[in-house]
Amino acid sequence: HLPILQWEDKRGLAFTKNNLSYSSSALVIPISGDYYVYAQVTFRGPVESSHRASSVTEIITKVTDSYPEPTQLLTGTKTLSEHSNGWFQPIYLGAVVSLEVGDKLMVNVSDIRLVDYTKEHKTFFGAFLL
Amino acid sequence: HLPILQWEDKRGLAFTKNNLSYSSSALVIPISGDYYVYAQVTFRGPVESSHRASSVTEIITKVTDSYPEPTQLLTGTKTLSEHSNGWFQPIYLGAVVSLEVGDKLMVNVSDIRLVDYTKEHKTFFGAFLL
Amino acid sequence: HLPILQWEDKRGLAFTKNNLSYSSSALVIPISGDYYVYAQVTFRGPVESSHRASSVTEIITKVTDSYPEPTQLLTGTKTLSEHSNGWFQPIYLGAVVSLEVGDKLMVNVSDIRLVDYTKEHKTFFGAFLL
Amino acid sequence: LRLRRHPERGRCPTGMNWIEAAQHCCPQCPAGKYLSKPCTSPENGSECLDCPAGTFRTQPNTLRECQACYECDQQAFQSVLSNCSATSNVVCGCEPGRFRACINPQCSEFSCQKCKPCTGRLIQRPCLEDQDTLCDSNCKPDFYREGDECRPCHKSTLDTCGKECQQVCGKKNNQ
Repeated sequence: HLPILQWEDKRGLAFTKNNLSYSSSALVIPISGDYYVYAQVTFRGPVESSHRASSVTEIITKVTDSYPEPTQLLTGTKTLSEHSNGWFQPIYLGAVVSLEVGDKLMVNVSDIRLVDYTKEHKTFFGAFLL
Repeated sequence: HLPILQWEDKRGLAFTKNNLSYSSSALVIPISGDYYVYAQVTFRGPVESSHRASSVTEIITKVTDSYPEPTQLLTGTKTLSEHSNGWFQPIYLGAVVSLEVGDKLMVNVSDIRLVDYTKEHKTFFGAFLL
Repeated sequence: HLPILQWEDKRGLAFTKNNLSYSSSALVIPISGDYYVYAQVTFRGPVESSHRASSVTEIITKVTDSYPEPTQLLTGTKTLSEHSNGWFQPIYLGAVVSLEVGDKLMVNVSDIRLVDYTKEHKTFFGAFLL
Repeated sequence: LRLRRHPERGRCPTGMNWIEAAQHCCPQCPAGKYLSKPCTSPENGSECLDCPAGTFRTQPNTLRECQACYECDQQAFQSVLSNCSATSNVVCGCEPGRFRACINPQCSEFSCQKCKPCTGRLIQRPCLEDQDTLCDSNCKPDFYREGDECRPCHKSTLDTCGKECQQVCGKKNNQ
Protein backbone atom coordinates (compact mmCIF):
# COMPACT_ATOMS: atom_id res chain seq x y z
CA HIS A 1 0.00 0.00 0.00
CA LEU A 2 0.99 3.61 -0.45
CA PRO A 3 2.54 5.37 2.55
CA ILE A 4 0.08 6.82 5.07
CA LEU A 5 0.48 10.36 6.34
CA GLN A 6 0.52 11.12 10.05
CA TRP A 7 -1.19 14.25 11.36
CA GLU A 8 -1.00 16.74 14.22
CA ASP A 9 -4.47 16.80 15.83
CA LYS A 10 -4.12 19.23 18.74
CA ARG A 11 -1.62 22.02 18.26
CA GLY A 12 -2.02 25.13 16.12
CA LEU A 13 -5.04 25.11 13.80
CA ALA A 14 -5.59 21.39 14.34
CA PHE A 15 -8.52 20.19 16.44
CA THR A 16 -10.96 17.30 16.73
CA LYS A 17 -14.41 17.54 18.33
CA ASN A 18 -17.86 15.92 18.46
CA ASN A 19 -16.13 12.59 19.14
CA LEU A 20 -14.39 12.56 15.78
CA SER A 21 -11.09 11.24 17.10
CA TYR A 22 -7.65 10.77 15.63
CA SER A 23 -5.52 7.73 16.38
CA SER A 24 -2.66 5.97 14.58
CA SER A 25 -2.86 8.10 11.45
CA ALA A 26 -6.61 7.84 11.06
CA LEU A 27 -9.75 9.84 11.75
CA VAL A 28 -12.17 7.50 13.49
CA ILE A 29 -15.86 7.92 12.68
CA PRO A 30 -17.98 8.15 15.89
CA ILE A 31 -21.47 7.88 14.37
CA SER A 32 -22.71 6.59 11.04
CA GLY A 33 -23.79 9.18 8.51
CA ASP A 34 -22.78 11.25 5.53
CA TYR A 35 -19.58 13.21 5.98
CA TYR A 36 -17.88 15.82 3.81
CA VAL A 37 -14.29 14.56 3.83
CA TYR A 38 -11.44 16.69 2.51
CA ALA A 39 -7.66 16.85 2.41
CA GLN A 40 -4.99 18.93 0.75
CA VAL A 41 -1.41 17.76 0.34
CA THR A 42 1.22 20.15 -0.95
CA PHE A 43 3.93 18.24 -2.73
CA ARG A 44 7.32 19.77 -3.43
CA GLY A 45 10.54 18.63 -5.00
CA PRO A 46 12.95 17.61 -6.26
CA VAL A 47 14.13 16.04 -3.02
CA GLU A 48 17.22 14.17 -4.24
CA SER A 49 18.34 14.63 -7.77
CA SER A 50 18.55 10.87 -8.11
CA HIS A 51 14.82 10.40 -7.79
CA ARG A 52 12.83 12.19 -10.52
CA ALA A 53 9.14 11.90 -9.62
CA SER A 54 7.03 11.99 -12.75
CA SER A 55 3.75 12.32 -10.88
CA VAL A 56 2.26 12.80 -7.43
CA THR A 57 -0.84 11.14 -6.01
CA GLU A 58 -3.00 11.75 -2.95
CA ILE A 59 -5.70 9.26 -1.93
CA ILE A 60 -8.24 9.49 0.91
CA THR A 61 -8.83 5.91 2.00
CA LYS A 62 -11.39 4.19 4.24
CA VAL A 63 -10.47 1.21 6.36
CA THR A 64 -13.18 -0.73 8.12
CA ASP A 65 -12.89 -3.61 10.54
CA SER A 66 -15.49 -5.61 8.66
CA TYR A 67 -13.52 -5.66 5.38
CA PRO A 68 -9.85 -6.56 4.90
CA GLU A 69 -9.20 -4.22 1.97
CA PRO A 70 -9.00 -0.44 2.23
CA THR A 71 -11.45 1.48 0.01
CA GLN A 72 -10.13 4.39 -2.05
CA LEU A 73 -12.68 7.19 -1.56
CA LEU A 74 -11.04 10.15 -3.34
CA THR A 75 -7.95 10.34 -5.52
CA GLY A 76 -6.01 13.26 -6.97
CA THR A 77 -3.16 12.40 -9.30
CA LYS A 78 -1.10 14.86 -11.33
CA THR A 79 1.85 14.40 -13.64
CA LEU A 80 4.78 16.71 -13.14
CA SER A 81 6.34 18.60 -16.01
CA GLU A 82 8.29 20.73 -13.67
CA HIS A 83 11.68 22.14 -14.17
CA SER A 84 14.62 21.02 -12.12
CA ASN A 85 15.13 23.84 -9.71
CA GLY A 86 12.25 23.29 -7.30
CA TRP A 87 8.52 22.79 -7.82
CA PHE A 88 5.34 22.96 -5.70
CA GLN A 89 2.06 21.20 -6.43
CA PRO A 90 -0.99 21.27 -4.13
CA ILE A 91 -3.74 18.67 -4.58
CA TYR A 92 -7.11 19.33 -2.89
CA LEU A 93 -9.80 16.64 -2.58
CA GLY A 94 -13.24 16.83 -1.01
CA ALA A 95 -16.56 15.03 -1.28
CA VAL A 96 -19.51 13.56 0.61
CA VAL A 97 -19.14 9.90 1.57
CA SER A 98 -21.35 7.58 3.60
CA LEU A 99 -19.47 6.23 6.62
CA GLU A 100 -20.23 3.80 9.40
CA VAL A 101 -19.34 4.14 13.04
CA GLY A 102 -15.78 2.84 13.52
CA ASP A 103 -14.66 3.48 9.96
CA LYS A 104 -11.16 4.93 9.74
CA LEU A 105 -10.12 7.61 7.24
CA MET A 106 -6.52 8.01 6.16
CA VAL A 107 -4.51 9.89 3.56
CA ASN A 108 -2.05 8.00 1.38
CA VAL A 109 0.52 9.58 -0.90
CA SER A 110 2.64 8.31 -3.73
CA ASP A 111 5.93 9.39 -2.12
CA ILE A 112 6.13 10.63 1.43
CA ARG A 113 9.48 12.37 0.79
CA LEU A 114 7.72 14.79 -1.59
CA VAL A 115 5.16 15.97 0.99
CA ASP A 116 5.58 19.52 2.29
CA TYR A 117 4.85 19.02 5.97
CA THR A 118 6.56 22.27 7.04
CA LYS A 119 3.44 24.45 7.37
CA GLU A 120 0.06 23.39 8.73
CA HIS A 121 -1.81 25.63 6.28
CA LYS A 122 -0.31 23.90 3.24
CA THR A 123 -1.14 20.27 4.05
CA PHE A 124 -4.33 19.48 5.98
CA PHE A 125 -7.05 16.84 6.40
CA GLY A 126 -10.54 16.88 7.90
CA ALA A 127 -14.18 15.79 7.88
CA PHE A 128 -17.55 16.99 9.15
CA LEU A 129 -20.93 15.32 9.56
CA LEU A 130 -23.72 16.76 7.39
CA HIS B 1 -22.45 24.19 -25.56
CA LEU B 2 -19.73 22.11 -23.96
CA PRO B 3 -20.27 18.35 -23.63
CA ILE B 4 -22.15 17.25 -20.49
CA LEU B 5 -20.85 14.41 -18.31
CA GLN B 6 -23.10 11.51 -17.37
CA TRP B 7 -22.82 10.01 -13.91
CA GLU B 8 -23.36 6.72 -12.03
CA ASP B 9 -25.75 7.50 -9.16
CA LYS B 10 -26.31 4.13 -7.47
CA ARG B 11 -23.43 1.72 -7.63
CA GLY B 12 -20.21 1.81 -5.62
CA LEU B 13 -19.62 5.03 -3.66
CA ALA B 14 -22.38 6.83 -5.56
CA PHE B 15 -25.69 7.60 -3.83
CA THR B 16 -28.46 10.17 -3.78
CA LYS B 17 -30.75 10.87 -0.82
CA ASN B 18 -33.05 13.47 0.76
CA ASN B 19 -34.87 13.76 -2.58
CA LEU B 20 -31.81 15.09 -4.36
CA SER B 21 -32.33 13.04 -7.53
CA TYR B 22 -30.28 12.39 -10.62
CA SER B 23 -31.83 12.22 -14.08
CA SER B 24 -30.54 12.78 -17.61
CA SER B 25 -27.11 13.92 -16.56
CA ALA B 26 -28.33 16.37 -13.94
CA LEU B 27 -28.78 16.61 -10.17
CA VAL B 28 -32.30 17.93 -9.62
CA ILE B 29 -32.81 20.28 -6.66
CA PRO B 30 -35.76 19.17 -4.47
CA ILE B 31 -36.09 22.25 -2.22
CA SER B 32 -34.89 25.80 -2.58
CA GLY B 33 -31.92 26.78 -0.44
CA ASP B 34 -28.16 27.22 -0.28
CA TYR B 35 -26.17 24.19 -1.39
CA TYR B 36 -22.47 23.39 -1.30
CA VAL B 37 -21.91 22.06 -4.81
CA TYR B 38 -18.66 20.33 -5.79
CA ALA B 39 -17.12 18.25 -8.56
CA GLN B 40 -13.74 16.88 -9.49
CA VAL B 41 -12.84 15.79 -12.99
CA THR B 42 -9.55 14.02 -13.64
CA PHE B 43 -8.41 14.71 -17.17
CA ARG B 44 -5.78 12.58 -18.88
CA GLY B 45 -4.15 12.47 -22.26
CA PRO B 46 -2.97 12.55 -24.91
CA VAL B 47 -5.79 10.46 -26.36
CA GLU B 48 -4.93 10.55 -30.06
CA SER B 49 -1.68 12.16 -31.03
CA SER B 50 -3.60 14.06 -33.70
CA HIS B 51 -5.44 16.11 -31.14
CA ARG B 52 -3.14 18.22 -28.93
CA ALA B 53 -5.27 19.75 -26.16
CA SER B 54 -3.72 22.98 -24.94
CA SER B 55 -6.09 23.31 -22.00
CA VAL B 56 -8.81 21.53 -20.04
CA THR B 57 -11.93 23.12 -18.58
CA GLU B 58 -14.55 21.91 -16.09
CA ILE B 59 -17.73 23.93 -15.51
CA ILE B 60 -20.56 23.29 -13.04
CA THR B 61 -23.67 24.68 -14.74
CA LYS B 62 -27.23 25.40 -13.59
CA VAL B 63 -30.18 24.94 -15.92
CA THR B 64 -33.65 26.07 -14.95
CA ASP B 65 -36.93 25.45 -16.77
CA SER B 66 -37.86 29.09 -16.59
CA TYR B 67 -34.78 30.41 -18.36
CA PRO B 68 -33.48 29.37 -21.79
CA GLU B 69 -29.78 29.85 -21.05
CA PRO B 70 -27.62 27.79 -18.65
CA THR B 71 -25.78 29.69 -15.88
CA GLN B 72 -22.12 28.89 -15.31
CA LEU B 73 -21.72 28.56 -11.52
CA LEU B 74 -18.11 27.38 -11.10
CA THR B 75 -15.31 27.06 -13.63
CA GLY B 76 -11.84 25.53 -13.47
CA THR B 77 -9.69 26.00 -16.53
CA LYS B 78 -6.03 24.92 -16.73
CA THR B 79 -3.55 25.15 -19.58
CA LEU B 80 -1.49 22.09 -20.28
CA SER B 81 2.26 22.24 -20.65
CA GLU B 82 2.50 18.53 -20.46
CA HIS B 83 4.91 16.29 -22.19
CA SER B 84 3.86 13.85 -24.82
CA ASN B 85 3.97 10.54 -23.07
CA GLY B 86 0.86 10.77 -20.89
CA TRP B 87 -0.41 13.38 -18.46
CA PHE B 88 -2.98 13.59 -15.63
CA GLN B 89 -4.67 16.75 -14.38
CA PRO B 90 -7.41 16.84 -11.71
CA ILE B 91 -9.61 19.94 -11.34
CA TYR B 92 -11.65 20.30 -8.14
CA LEU B 93 -14.42 22.91 -7.78
CA GLY B 94 -16.68 23.63 -4.83
CA ALA B 95 -18.73 26.53 -3.51
CA VAL B 96 -22.05 27.58 -1.96
CA VAL B 97 -24.75 28.58 -4.45
CA SER B 98 -28.39 29.58 -3.98
CA LEU B 99 -30.69 27.21 -5.84
CA GLU B 100 -34.43 26.97 -6.46
CA VAL B 101 -36.52 23.83 -6.44
CA GLY B 102 -36.36 22.23 -9.90
CA ASP B 103 -33.00 23.71 -10.80
CA LYS B 104 -30.71 21.21 -12.52
CA LEU B 105 -26.95 20.99 -11.94
CA MET B 106 -24.63 19.56 -14.57
CA VAL B 107 -20.91 19.26 -15.22
CA ASN B 108 -19.55 20.33 -18.61
CA VAL B 109 -16.05 19.69 -19.86
CA SER B 110 -14.00 21.09 -22.71
CA ASP B 111 -13.32 17.66 -24.26
CA ILE B 112 -15.07 14.52 -23.12
CA ARG B 113 -12.37 12.27 -24.64
CA LEU B 114 -9.88 13.62 -22.08
CA VAL B 115 -11.98 12.66 -19.03
CA ASP B 116 -10.68 9.79 -16.88
CA TYR B 117 -13.91 7.92 -16.13
CA THR B 118 -12.16 4.67 -15.18
CA LYS B 119 -12.24 5.05 -11.37
CA GLU B 120 -15.09 6.51 -9.32
CA HIS B 121 -12.68 8.08 -6.82
CA LYS B 122 -10.96 10.17 -9.47
CA THR B 123 -13.97 11.88 -11.07
CA PHE B 124 -16.99 12.72 -8.90
CA PHE B 125 -19.81 15.25 -8.46
CA GLY B 126 -22.14 16.11 -5.59
CA ALA B 127 -24.11 18.65 -3.57
CA PHE B 128 -25.55 19.03 -0.07
CA LEU B 129 -28.04 21.45 1.48
CA LEU B 130 -26.64 23.71 4.21
CA HIS C 1 2.08 41.42 3.47
CA LEU C 2 0.76 39.96 0.25
CA PRO C 3 -1.90 41.91 -1.67
CA ILE C 4 -5.49 41.37 -0.49
CA LEU C 5 -8.25 40.64 -3.00
CA GLN C 6 -11.44 42.68 -3.04
CA TRP C 7 -14.76 40.95 -3.74
CA GLU C 8 -18.23 41.67 -5.17
CA ASP C 9 -20.75 40.65 -2.48
CA LYS C 10 -24.15 41.51 -3.98
CA ARG C 11 -24.40 41.27 -7.74
CA GLY C 12 -24.71 38.11 -9.84
CA LEU C 13 -24.02 34.87 -7.96
CA ALA C 14 -22.53 36.70 -4.98
CA PHE C 15 -24.51 36.96 -1.73
CA THR C 16 -24.05 37.17 2.03
CA LYS C 17 -26.62 36.06 4.61
CA ASN C 18 -27.09 34.93 8.22
CA ASN C 19 -25.15 38.01 9.33
CA LEU C 20 -21.96 36.89 7.63
CA SER C 21 -21.04 40.31 6.27
CA TYR C 22 -18.43 41.60 3.87
CA SER C 23 -16.56 44.87 4.49
CA SER C 24 -13.18 46.25 3.39
CA SER C 25 -12.07 43.10 1.65
CA ALA C 26 -12.98 40.77 4.50
CA LEU C 27 -15.73 38.36 5.51
CA VAL C 28 -16.65 39.23 9.09
CA ILE C 29 -17.61 36.35 11.39
CA PRO C 30 -20.92 37.03 13.21
CA ILE C 31 -20.88 34.15 15.72
CA SER C 32 -18.11 31.93 17.02
CA GLY C 33 -18.00 28.39 15.71
CA ASP C 34 -16.52 26.03 13.16
CA TYR C 35 -16.78 27.22 9.59
CA TYR C 36 -15.96 25.55 6.29
CA VAL C 37 -13.99 28.28 4.54
CA TYR C 38 -13.10 28.05 0.85
CA ALA C 39 -11.76 30.12 -2.03
CA GLN C 40 -10.69 29.57 -5.60
CA VAL C 41 -8.44 31.99 -7.45
CA THR C 42 -7.81 31.51 -11.15
CA PHE C 43 -4.43 32.91 -12.06
CA ARG C 44 -3.53 33.71 -15.67
CA GLY C 45 -0.59 35.18 -17.50
CA PRO C 46 1.78 36.26 -18.81
CA VAL C 47 0.63 39.83 -18.26
CA GLU C 48 3.70 41.74 -19.39
CA SER C 49 6.51 39.86 -20.99
CA SER C 50 8.90 41.67 -18.70
CA HIS C 51 7.54 39.97 -15.62
CA ARG C 52 7.93 36.17 -15.67
CA ALA C 53 6.12 34.74 -12.62
CA SER C 54 7.69 31.47 -11.53
CA SER C 55 4.91 30.58 -9.09
CA VAL C 56 1.49 31.66 -7.84
CA THR C 57 0.21 31.58 -4.28
CA GLU C 58 -3.23 31.95 -2.69
CA ILE C 59 -3.62 32.27 1.08
CA ILE C 60 -6.81 32.47 3.16
CA THR C 61 -5.89 34.60 6.15
CA LYS C 62 -7.58 35.38 9.47
CA VAL C 63 -7.21 38.77 11.12
CA THR C 64 -8.46 39.30 14.63
CA ASP C 65 -8.61 42.50 16.67
CA SER C 66 -7.02 40.81 19.66
CA TYR C 67 -3.80 39.83 17.82
CA PRO C 68 -1.60 42.10 15.68
CA GLU C 69 -0.43 39.41 13.26
CA PRO C 70 -2.64 37.80 10.60
CA THR C 71 -2.91 33.99 10.77
CA GLN C 72 -2.48 32.00 7.57
CA LEU C 73 -5.29 29.43 7.60
CA LEU C 74 -4.96 27.78 4.17
CA THR C 75 -2.29 28.10 1.50
CA GLY C 76 -2.09 26.88 -2.09
CA THR C 77 1.17 27.49 -3.91
CA LYS C 78 2.08 26.19 -7.35
CA THR C 79 5.14 26.67 -9.52
CA LEU C 80 4.58 27.55 -13.13
CA SER C 81 6.19 25.76 -16.03
CA GLU C 82 3.93 27.33 -18.52
CA HIS C 83 4.60 28.31 -22.06
CA SER C 84 4.65 31.86 -23.27
CA ASN C 85 1.42 32.43 -25.09
CA GLY C 86 -1.04 32.42 -22.20
CA TRP C 87 -1.49 30.12 -19.21
CA PHE C 88 -4.27 29.51 -16.67
CA GLN C 89 -3.91 27.98 -13.20
CA PRO C 90 -6.82 27.64 -10.74
CA ILE C 91 -6.05 27.04 -7.04
CA TYR C 92 -8.90 25.81 -4.80
CA LEU C 93 -8.63 25.77 -1.01
CA GLY C 94 -11.17 24.66 1.58
CA ALA C 95 -11.18 23.43 5.16
CA VAL C 96 -12.90 23.65 8.55
CA VAL C 97 -11.49 26.31 10.88
CA SER C 98 -12.55 27.46 14.34
CA LEU C 99 -13.40 31.16 14.32
CA GLU C 100 -14.45 33.72 16.90
CA VAL C 101 -17.06 36.42 16.51
CA GLY C 102 -15.44 39.47 14.85
CA ASP C 103 -12.69 37.51 13.13
CA LYS C 104 -12.06 38.69 9.58
CA LEU C 105 -11.24 36.36 6.67
CA MET C 106 -9.33 37.59 3.64
CA VAL C 107 -7.69 36.16 0.55
CA ASN C 108 -4.10 37.17 -0.25
CA VAL C 109 -2.31 36.43 -3.50
CA SER C 110 1.31 36.48 -4.57
CA ASP C 111 0.68 38.91 -7.47
CA ILE C 112 -2.61 40.68 -7.99
CA ARG C 113 -1.86 41.34 -11.67
CA LEU C 114 -2.01 37.59 -12.33
CA VAL C 115 -5.54 37.17 -10.94
CA ASP C 116 -8.29 36.46 -13.48
CA TYR C 117 -11.06 38.78 -12.28
CA THR C 118 -13.02 38.70 -15.56
CA LYS C 119 -15.67 36.05 -14.71
CA GLU C 120 -17.33 35.53 -11.31
CA HIS C 121 -17.36 31.73 -11.70
CA LYS C 122 -13.58 31.47 -12.00
CA THR C 123 -12.51 33.29 -8.84
CA PHE C 124 -14.69 33.05 -5.71
CA PHE C 125 -14.56 33.04 -1.90
CA GLY C 126 -16.98 31.92 0.81
CA ALA C 127 -17.67 30.35 4.19
CA PHE C 128 -20.52 28.59 6.00
CA LEU C 129 -21.13 27.69 9.65
CA LEU C 130 -21.26 23.96 10.41
CA LEU D 1 -60.66 13.19 -8.90
CA ARG D 2 -60.44 16.80 -7.94
CA LEU D 3 -60.20 19.27 -10.80
CA ARG D 4 -56.98 21.11 -10.44
CA ARG D 5 -57.94 24.80 -10.34
CA HIS D 6 -54.46 25.97 -10.89
CA PRO D 7 -52.08 24.50 -13.48
CA GLU D 8 -49.60 22.07 -11.99
CA ARG D 9 -46.02 23.06 -11.47
CA GLY D 10 -44.29 23.74 -14.77
CA ARG D 11 -47.36 24.07 -17.03
CA CYS D 12 -47.85 27.85 -17.45
CA PRO D 13 -49.11 29.71 -20.53
CA THR D 14 -46.37 31.22 -22.69
CA GLY D 15 -44.90 34.37 -21.24
CA MET D 16 -45.52 33.10 -17.71
CA ASN D 17 -43.45 30.92 -15.36
CA TRP D 18 -44.34 28.72 -12.38
CA ILE D 19 -43.32 30.41 -9.12
CA GLU D 20 -42.68 27.73 -6.49
CA ALA D 21 -42.88 30.13 -3.55
CA ALA D 22 -46.24 31.49 -4.73
CA GLN D 23 -47.49 28.11 -6.06
CA HIS D 24 -48.93 29.73 -9.21
CA CYS D 25 -47.83 31.13 -12.56
CA CYS D 26 -46.62 34.73 -12.93
CA PRO D 27 -45.86 36.89 -15.96
CA GLN D 28 -42.16 36.96 -16.92
CA CYS D 29 -40.12 40.12 -16.46
CA PRO D 30 -38.70 41.43 -19.73
CA ALA D 31 -35.02 41.06 -20.65
CA GLY D 32 -32.93 43.59 -18.74
CA LYS D 33 -35.03 43.14 -15.59
CA TYR D 34 -35.37 40.57 -12.81
CA LEU D 35 -38.23 39.42 -10.57
CA SER D 36 -38.14 41.43 -7.36
CA LYS D 37 -41.61 40.26 -6.18
CA PRO D 38 -43.84 37.54 -7.65
CA CYS D 39 -47.38 38.44 -8.74
CA THR D 40 -50.06 37.90 -6.09
CA SER D 41 -52.10 35.96 -8.63
CA PRO D 42 -51.61 34.96 -12.26
CA GLU D 43 -53.94 37.77 -13.33
CA ASN D 44 -51.78 40.45 -11.68
CA GLY D 45 -48.42 41.70 -12.85
CA SER D 46 -45.06 40.60 -11.41
CA GLU D 47 -42.91 43.23 -9.76
CA CYS D 48 -39.78 43.60 -11.90
CA LEU D 49 -36.75 45.80 -11.32
CA ASP D 50 -34.01 46.88 -13.70
CA CYS D 51 -30.81 44.83 -13.61
CA PRO D 52 -28.39 46.81 -11.42
CA ALA D 53 -25.37 48.34 -13.18
CA GLY D 54 -22.82 45.66 -13.97
CA THR D 55 -25.45 42.94 -14.43
CA PHE D 56 -27.72 41.82 -17.30
CA ARG D 57 -30.47 39.42 -18.42
CA THR D 58 -30.68 38.62 -22.11
CA GLN D 59 -34.09 36.89 -21.90
CA PRO D 60 -37.53 37.37 -20.32
CA ASN D 61 -37.36 35.69 -16.92
CA THR D 62 -38.65 35.21 -13.40
CA LEU D 63 -35.19 34.96 -11.83
CA ARG D 64 -34.33 36.59 -8.50
CA GLU D 65 -31.08 38.18 -9.73
CA CYS D 66 -29.37 39.26 -12.91
CA GLN D 67 -26.12 37.75 -14.17
CA ALA D 68 -22.90 39.63 -13.40
CA CYS D 69 -21.21 41.05 -16.49
CA TYR D 70 -17.86 39.60 -17.48
CA GLU D 71 -14.92 42.01 -17.68
CA CYS D 72 -12.39 42.31 -20.46
CA ASP D 73 -8.87 41.42 -19.39
CA GLN D 74 -7.22 44.75 -20.05
CA GLN D 75 -4.00 43.65 -18.36
CA ALA D 76 -3.79 40.92 -20.97
CA PHE D 77 -4.34 43.41 -23.88
CA GLN D 78 -8.04 42.66 -24.33
CA SER D 79 -10.30 45.50 -25.45
CA VAL D 80 -14.04 46.08 -25.11
CA LEU D 81 -15.84 45.47 -28.41
CA SER D 82 -19.23 46.18 -26.87
CA ASN D 83 -20.03 47.21 -23.34
CA CYS D 84 -22.23 45.24 -21.00
CA SER D 85 -25.82 46.51 -21.14
CA ALA D 86 -28.91 45.52 -19.17
CA THR D 87 -29.70 42.97 -21.88
CA SER D 88 -26.26 41.80 -23.09
CA ASN D 89 -22.93 40.72 -21.67
CA VAL D 90 -19.68 42.54 -22.50
CA VAL D 91 -17.90 41.38 -25.67
CA CYS D 92 -14.12 41.43 -25.60
CA GLY D 93 -11.57 41.50 -28.41
CA CYS D 94 -7.88 42.39 -28.69
CA GLU D 95 -6.12 45.75 -28.78
CA PRO D 96 -4.94 46.96 -32.19
CA GLY D 97 -1.83 45.12 -33.38
CA ARG D 98 -2.89 41.92 -31.59
CA PHE D 99 -5.03 38.92 -32.53
CA ARG D 100 -7.09 36.37 -30.56
CA ALA D 101 -5.17 33.14 -29.84
CA CYS D 102 -7.77 30.68 -28.53
CA ILE D 103 -6.82 28.80 -25.36
CA ASN D 104 -9.83 26.47 -25.33
CA PRO D 105 -11.73 24.91 -28.23
CA GLN D 106 -14.72 27.20 -27.68
CA CYS D 107 -12.44 30.26 -27.60
CA SER D 108 -14.25 31.57 -24.53
CA GLU D 109 -10.71 31.95 -23.15
CA PHE D 110 -8.16 33.59 -25.38
CA SER D 111 -4.90 35.51 -25.14
CA CYS D 112 -4.07 38.54 -27.29
CA GLN D 113 -0.88 37.81 -29.19
CA LYS D 114 1.16 40.41 -31.08
CA CYS D 115 0.64 40.34 -34.86
CA LYS D 116 3.70 39.30 -36.85
CA PRO D 117 5.33 42.39 -38.42
CA CYS D 118 6.56 40.58 -41.62
CA THR D 119 9.73 42.69 -41.64
CA GLY D 120 11.32 42.43 -45.04
CA ARG D 121 8.48 40.42 -46.49
CA LEU D 122 5.29 41.17 -48.35
CA ILE D 123 2.07 40.64 -46.35
CA GLN D 124 -0.05 37.89 -47.87
CA ARG D 125 -2.95 38.46 -45.47
CA PRO D 126 -3.09 41.21 -42.86
CA CYS D 127 -3.56 40.43 -39.16
CA LEU D 128 -7.24 39.74 -38.43
CA GLU D 129 -9.20 39.67 -35.16
CA ASP D 130 -8.61 35.98 -34.77
CA GLN D 131 -5.73 35.23 -37.10
CA ASP D 132 -2.08 36.28 -37.20
CA THR D 133 -0.60 38.11 -40.18
CA LEU D 134 0.32 35.79 -43.04
CA CYS D 135 3.72 36.80 -44.39
CA ASP D 136 5.03 35.95 -47.84
CA SER D 137 7.63 33.18 -47.63
CA ASN D 138 10.08 35.10 -49.86
CA CYS D 139 11.95 38.21 -48.83
CA LYS D 140 11.12 41.54 -50.45
CA PRO D 141 13.54 43.06 -52.97
CA ASP D 142 16.57 44.60 -51.20
CA PHE D 143 16.25 42.02 -48.41
CA TYR D 144 18.17 38.76 -48.06
CA ARG D 145 17.31 35.67 -46.01
CA GLU D 146 19.20 34.82 -42.82
CA GLY D 147 17.64 31.86 -41.01
CA ASP D 148 13.95 32.69 -40.63
CA GLU D 149 14.51 36.40 -41.03
CA CYS D 150 14.72 38.81 -43.95
CA ARG D 151 17.47 41.41 -43.46
CA PRO D 152 17.91 44.63 -45.45
CA CYS D 153 20.86 44.89 -47.85
CA HIS D 154 23.50 47.37 -46.68
CA LYS D 155 26.18 48.71 -48.97
CA SER D 156 28.55 49.02 -45.96
CA THR D 157 28.47 45.33 -45.07
CA LEU D 158 28.33 44.01 -48.65
CA ASP D 159 31.81 42.56 -48.76
CA THR D 160 31.59 40.88 -45.34
CA CYS D 161 28.09 39.43 -45.51
CA GLY D 162 27.30 35.79 -46.29
CA LYS D 163 26.69 33.99 -49.54
CA GLU D 164 22.91 34.58 -49.61
CA CYS D 165 23.41 38.28 -48.93
CA GLN D 166 26.11 38.58 -51.56
CA GLN D 167 23.86 36.89 -54.09
CA VAL D 168 20.84 39.08 -53.42
CA CYS D 169 22.44 42.38 -52.50
CA GLY D 170 25.61 42.07 -54.62
CA LYS D 171 23.61 41.43 -57.87
CA LYS D 172 21.56 44.59 -57.30
CA ASN D 173 24.73 46.68 -57.03
CA ASN D 174 26.20 45.38 -60.27
CA GLN D 175 23.12 46.31 -62.41
